[in-house]
Amino acid sequence: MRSATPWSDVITYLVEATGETLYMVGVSTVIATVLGVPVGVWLQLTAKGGLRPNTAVHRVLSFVTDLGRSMPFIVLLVALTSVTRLIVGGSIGSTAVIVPLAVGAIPFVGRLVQNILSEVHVTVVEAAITTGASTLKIVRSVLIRESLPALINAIGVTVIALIGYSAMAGVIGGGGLGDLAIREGYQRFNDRILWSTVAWLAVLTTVIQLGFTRAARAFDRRRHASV
Amino acid sequence: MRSATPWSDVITYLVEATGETLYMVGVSTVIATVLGVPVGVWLQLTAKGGLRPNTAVHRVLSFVTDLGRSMPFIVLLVALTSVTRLIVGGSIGSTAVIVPLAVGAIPFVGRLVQNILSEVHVTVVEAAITTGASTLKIVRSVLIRESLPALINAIGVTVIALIGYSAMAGVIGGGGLGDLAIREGYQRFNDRILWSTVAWLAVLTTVIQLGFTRAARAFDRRRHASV
Amino acid sequence: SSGGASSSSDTLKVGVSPVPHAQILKYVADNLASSKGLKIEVVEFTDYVQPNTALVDGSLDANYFQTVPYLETFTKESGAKVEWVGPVHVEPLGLYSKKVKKLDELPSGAKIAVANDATNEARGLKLLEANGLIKLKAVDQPTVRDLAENPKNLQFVPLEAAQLPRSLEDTDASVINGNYAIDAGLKPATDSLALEKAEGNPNANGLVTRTELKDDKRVKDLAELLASQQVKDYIKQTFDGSVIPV
Amino acid sequence: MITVENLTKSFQGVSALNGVTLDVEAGTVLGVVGPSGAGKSTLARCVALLERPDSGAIRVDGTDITSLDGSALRAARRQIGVVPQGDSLLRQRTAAGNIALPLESAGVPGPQRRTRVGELLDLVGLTDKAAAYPDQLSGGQRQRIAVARALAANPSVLLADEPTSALDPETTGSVLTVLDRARAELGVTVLVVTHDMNVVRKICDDVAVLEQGRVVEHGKVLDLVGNPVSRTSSALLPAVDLNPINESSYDRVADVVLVGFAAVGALLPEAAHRFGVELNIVGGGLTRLGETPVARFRLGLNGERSDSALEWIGEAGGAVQRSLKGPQGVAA
Amino acid sequence: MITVENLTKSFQGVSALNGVTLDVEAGTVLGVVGPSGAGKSTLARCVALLERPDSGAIRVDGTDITSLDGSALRAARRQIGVVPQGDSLLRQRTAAGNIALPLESAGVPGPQRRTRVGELLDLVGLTDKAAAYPDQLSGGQRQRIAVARALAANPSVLLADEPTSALDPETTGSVLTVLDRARAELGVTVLVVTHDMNVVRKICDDVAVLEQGRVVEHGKVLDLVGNPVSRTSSALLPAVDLNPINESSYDRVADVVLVGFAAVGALLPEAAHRFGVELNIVGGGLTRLGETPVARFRLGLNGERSDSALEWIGEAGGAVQRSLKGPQGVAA
Ligand SMILES: Nc1ncnc2c1ncn2[C@@H]1O[C@H](COP(=O)(O)OP(=O)(O)OP(=O)(O)O)[C@@H](O)[C@H]1O
Ligand SMILES: Nc1ncnc2c1ncn2[C@@H]1O[C@H](COP(=O)(O)OP(=O)(O)OP(=O)(O)O)[C@@H](O)[C@H]1O
Ligand SMILES: [Mg+2]
Ligand SMILES: [Mg+2]
Repeated sequence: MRSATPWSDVITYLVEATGETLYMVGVSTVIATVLGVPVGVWLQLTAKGGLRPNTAVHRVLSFVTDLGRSMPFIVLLVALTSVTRLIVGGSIGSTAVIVPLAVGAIPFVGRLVQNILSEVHVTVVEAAITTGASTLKIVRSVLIRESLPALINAIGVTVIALIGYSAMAGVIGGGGLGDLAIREGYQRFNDRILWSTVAWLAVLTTVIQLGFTRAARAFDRRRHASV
Repeated sequence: MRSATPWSDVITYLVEATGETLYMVGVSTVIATVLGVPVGVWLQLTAKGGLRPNTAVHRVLSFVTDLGRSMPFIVLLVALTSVTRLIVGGSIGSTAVIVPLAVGAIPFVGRLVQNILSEVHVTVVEAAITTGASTLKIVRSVLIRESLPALINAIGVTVIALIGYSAMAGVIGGGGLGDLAIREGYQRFNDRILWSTVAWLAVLTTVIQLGFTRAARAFDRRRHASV
Repeated sequence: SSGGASSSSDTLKVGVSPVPHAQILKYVADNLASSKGLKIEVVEFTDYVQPNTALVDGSLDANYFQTVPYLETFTKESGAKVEWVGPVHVEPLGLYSKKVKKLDELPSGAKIAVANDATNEARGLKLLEANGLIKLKAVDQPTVRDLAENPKNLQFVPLEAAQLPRSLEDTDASVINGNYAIDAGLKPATDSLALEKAEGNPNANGLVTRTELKDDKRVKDLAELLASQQVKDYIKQTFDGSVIPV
Repeated sequence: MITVENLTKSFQGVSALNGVTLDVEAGTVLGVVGPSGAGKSTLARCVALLERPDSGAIRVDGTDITSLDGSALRAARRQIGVVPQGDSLLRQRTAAGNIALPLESAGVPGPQRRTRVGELLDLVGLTDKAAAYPDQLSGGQRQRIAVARALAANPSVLLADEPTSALDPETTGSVLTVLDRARAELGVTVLVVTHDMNVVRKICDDVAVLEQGRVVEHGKVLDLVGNPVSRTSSALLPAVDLNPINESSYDRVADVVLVGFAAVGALLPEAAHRFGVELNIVGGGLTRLGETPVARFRLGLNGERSDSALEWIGEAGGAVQRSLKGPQGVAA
Repeated sequence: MITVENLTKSFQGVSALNGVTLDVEAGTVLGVVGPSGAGKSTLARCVALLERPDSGAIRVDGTDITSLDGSALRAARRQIGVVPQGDSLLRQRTAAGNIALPLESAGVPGPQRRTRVGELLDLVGLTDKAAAYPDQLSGGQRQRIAVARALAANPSVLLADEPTSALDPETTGSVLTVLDRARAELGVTVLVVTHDMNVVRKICDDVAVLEQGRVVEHGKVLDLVGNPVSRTSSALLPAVDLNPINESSYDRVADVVLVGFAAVGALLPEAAHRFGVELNIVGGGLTRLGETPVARFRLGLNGERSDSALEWIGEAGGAVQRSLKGPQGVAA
């Protein structure tokens, strides 16, 4: 067996890959949130039982988001090559990965958001309606604000799903922790890199999840019950 | 360039791949639901503000699920090889794919379920508590039943995420639509297969999503507001 | 296809990469196998590790996707009892570009894409070394981290092999596998700036089996069929120079 | 101001409103009462445009509001303050934030908004709870915040569905004062659904009794109360038959309803004096409707001219009913 | 049955209960009244074990329930029916399903459960709404389901927080009858938080007045009512000062409280007769506490022996207060 990679190198790899992962996942999460929340809002507004039910619009929107959600990453990558090139000026590297990652995450966030918004209590929504609030106002002050803890949790789920998903960044040279685990660890039978990357990933995601849990709780003004 | 694959072949491929996808995704969804819902319940019970807060247990459980959620598919696959072999008697093919797919989906479902359960209205939970119901009874009759529409929607999100995820089944020869798109379409520059698979995937997921939306609505007894 | 161990029942389960191995093996399975009373089940993998681990755990009886150097790495790492049966074909790597017409036109600091899987990355770098662009450290399977000399200060971008032709617009040049090049409409013979030699190429892909099955009649029959003239002709006709029979 | 014509509404077979016709004059308070499930909330929700009626018209200030949409609808809504039945506060906003909601909808700028919210908190006696979230408030405190919210943007119409149901009598009194002042000083037209007869007594000009989706009684409170057989009078006036009396000690026993200062204060002594009869109050009592004192007494009379005395009371403006003993009484 | 000792509870600086001591004898009904925010719900929630007190003890049937946990706690809970303040029905279960919940918790088998649910639906008059979901019920209907649910598993203690707040007087009456029968026939001990004085009048044996987290009055309703300066009597008895009277027409003016058939029926005529005074009721009225008639009258007396008459009334069991005119009255 080949001698194991020195720990100092492992750490260098991890540091570099962590930077790439945080960059790719961070930026694509921000984009997915900024664009996915409106998609979710729109889905919910037009849904049956929504504030402005519109079956036709809802169907089309649903179709597009479902399409996006079920697309394998590589297919998104291929389908989006020219878009990516237009936006980031190239189709390879960490920055280029962000485009398909974000595009894949937008409909995912959208559907999660819709599901959450559909749970906002009807009496509260009606109370806001009777104040003569515009739909936008109701969306912002009631639907979103009332479910903010749940929305924050949903973004947390998205971030962590994206961390897993970004492992595929290697396809176009994006790097990151997942790719490090696969390419340097798994494909090259380098157990030390594989398992230290995995362990580090676990620590990283636990910390991230904790952050989201805390944030969700910080925005929650409700009472909770215990036995 | 090579002449395009005849449509009759494309259809044959699609039919076969659809069967594989439905098989892999179906079985792993069932497993992920059956095991993920209890994980989510346990997460929520032990959480701060949960019915039986227990920081230590919650931390450990969180760590394990976060680990599972952020793991790249290949890493799961490798880590689970012996488990897979034990369960399904081999480590390749559609059946073997189910194990890592399900294992990856369990913590995902778990966290979604936790987030949903944490939104159940405190007054309702308290009302059940005062009846002297056991925790299990409260979980079943209140937490789960009251949020059933949201839970059904979450399983819908999971199914469709798994459809996308199962594209990686090709790593161990699992087949399916995503793999067809990648292997026959993308890797072989066969645009006809690539895009007809993609189109079919979109149709399939839209139908599936519609099914889940309908089911969620069928289990929902609440009034909804519109402007 | 589905899992489950195969013993020495009569069907031979062979793991392959989709291109071109699956195609070649399917040709054998559909057209030649019956002549020897052989039944072959083709299992495709998009990954290069699983076909070996599946072979080791008995899910497969043989595989056909790798080169001798790759197999050696695998056996060294895992200690698994698997053996090389014989070579079938070579997929010559080539260096392609949409920006320059000749190798020496590559500018200083040029961006070069190579495959990101261990085997193809090493082969790609060796191709560049053979053409005098870089010098590599003396390691088994060099990676972009193992440059001894890089006079042109080339920037390397490791990408998935299938993605290489698609990224040509974003690189100054890319090292591309023959099959992917052809599928993307490139002609290895004329379009490449540099091409791997077929003869004496250590990177021939061949049949591998577990040691215990080395003398199994079915494996021997398959090896014979793969080495037959029909297969050689088929490869030549079908792959147009991107895959060369050994 | 509010006109409801022939309104019907049913929910999957359950007929909640069954041809309801009502009107509320500008600046008056209509109390809608009736048993649980009568359709009171459905009526209020229809007028608040939260429920689309199956048929019938709803006019507010002359406009058929069921035909509005878009910004016209929103503008109309801003003129209508609503206190929904039950809990309706945003749980993620403070008490102050909840009250501010209609002001935000109306585009009132920040500083003005804060001033107005402060006023309203003061009005409902919850200045010290400004920063509390709904889950930190008591039931009655939440209800008062909902009332303050409905009044925040100075609506010209107020629909209040049981706005004092979670309040003790004293706090109810102060909330009613708030509503009454809104009507008196700002001319707000109020439709209040209530099951609390004190609410009707204290602030309602008119009352409508709903039963099984139909209006079974509708009119001025003072008019209805003077009619001893109306449901309103039996609900609003003191009960007379709490004490079993010994009827044999009287020549005549009768119930009388007296409305207004003059009648309540002077009619009975005057009758006793004029006809030389002994006139005992053996049951019933006094109450007040708005500012008007109203009494219902059970009288025991002794004396030869007892019947004449009763007749005279009827003629002088009292409503005499059910002469329990002796010839049937006359209702004036 | 329920003993609360020195209970305190505060929420981030807000002191909701401030040393509350109370007890409810087995088979009696205690009414807890007080202004909005007084701590009534917090008290009920503490006894229901939904809120953990900061200090103090709560004993139910001798057991300190705050020390229980696990299955002992659940068993204790099953003995305590709770009607929470506000909406608390499972929205995804029918009315019948909601009522069945405590029966399921207690492990009552299916057929028996269905029978019992049917009984309870009947009891609260909602048999036709068995299959309706909470969002299809009116506010009062939902509240009645909550009451039925609390009674379903035949608890020995019932904690009801404003159980009739969404109900009209008639429906309130029928729900109170249900509670009263539970007490009378099954010996259930009831703690009812209410702001509706009719609830206290009709079913409470005892009453506790809470203000700012403290018990300011606690005792038997009939005792407290006989004390004209108690808050209970001023809240429960008819108001006397509704009608501005002309004091100059009387020699003496005084308020009297009379409790019981004998007193209410005979005391005043007897006094008039005995002392030869003219005795006019100029305000107040009759009411009933449980089955007992109670009156508060404002009397205008004319005659030389007016003071003696009042004194005699006091001695004979009436409570005479505030002789508005003439020497200070005596409270008996
Ligand atoms: N969870 C909480 N956090 C902070 N303050 C609270 C909380 N619960 C109650 N309070 C405060 O404690 C006080 C008592 O509340 P409680 O609900 O017991 O009042 P109540 O007597 O039931 O009033 P109401 O008649 O209005 O229901 C109130 O001032 C309330 O604001
Ligand atoms: N969304 C609905 N679906 C089905 N039935 C409904 C719905 N809303 C109301 N109802 C029914 O319509 C009738 C009238 O309900 P409404 O809420 O108007 O009564 P209410 O007079 O306000 O009663 P309460 O005094 O109890 O609040 C009730 O029988 C109720 O069950
Ligand atoms: Mg109502
Ligand atoms: Mg309360």
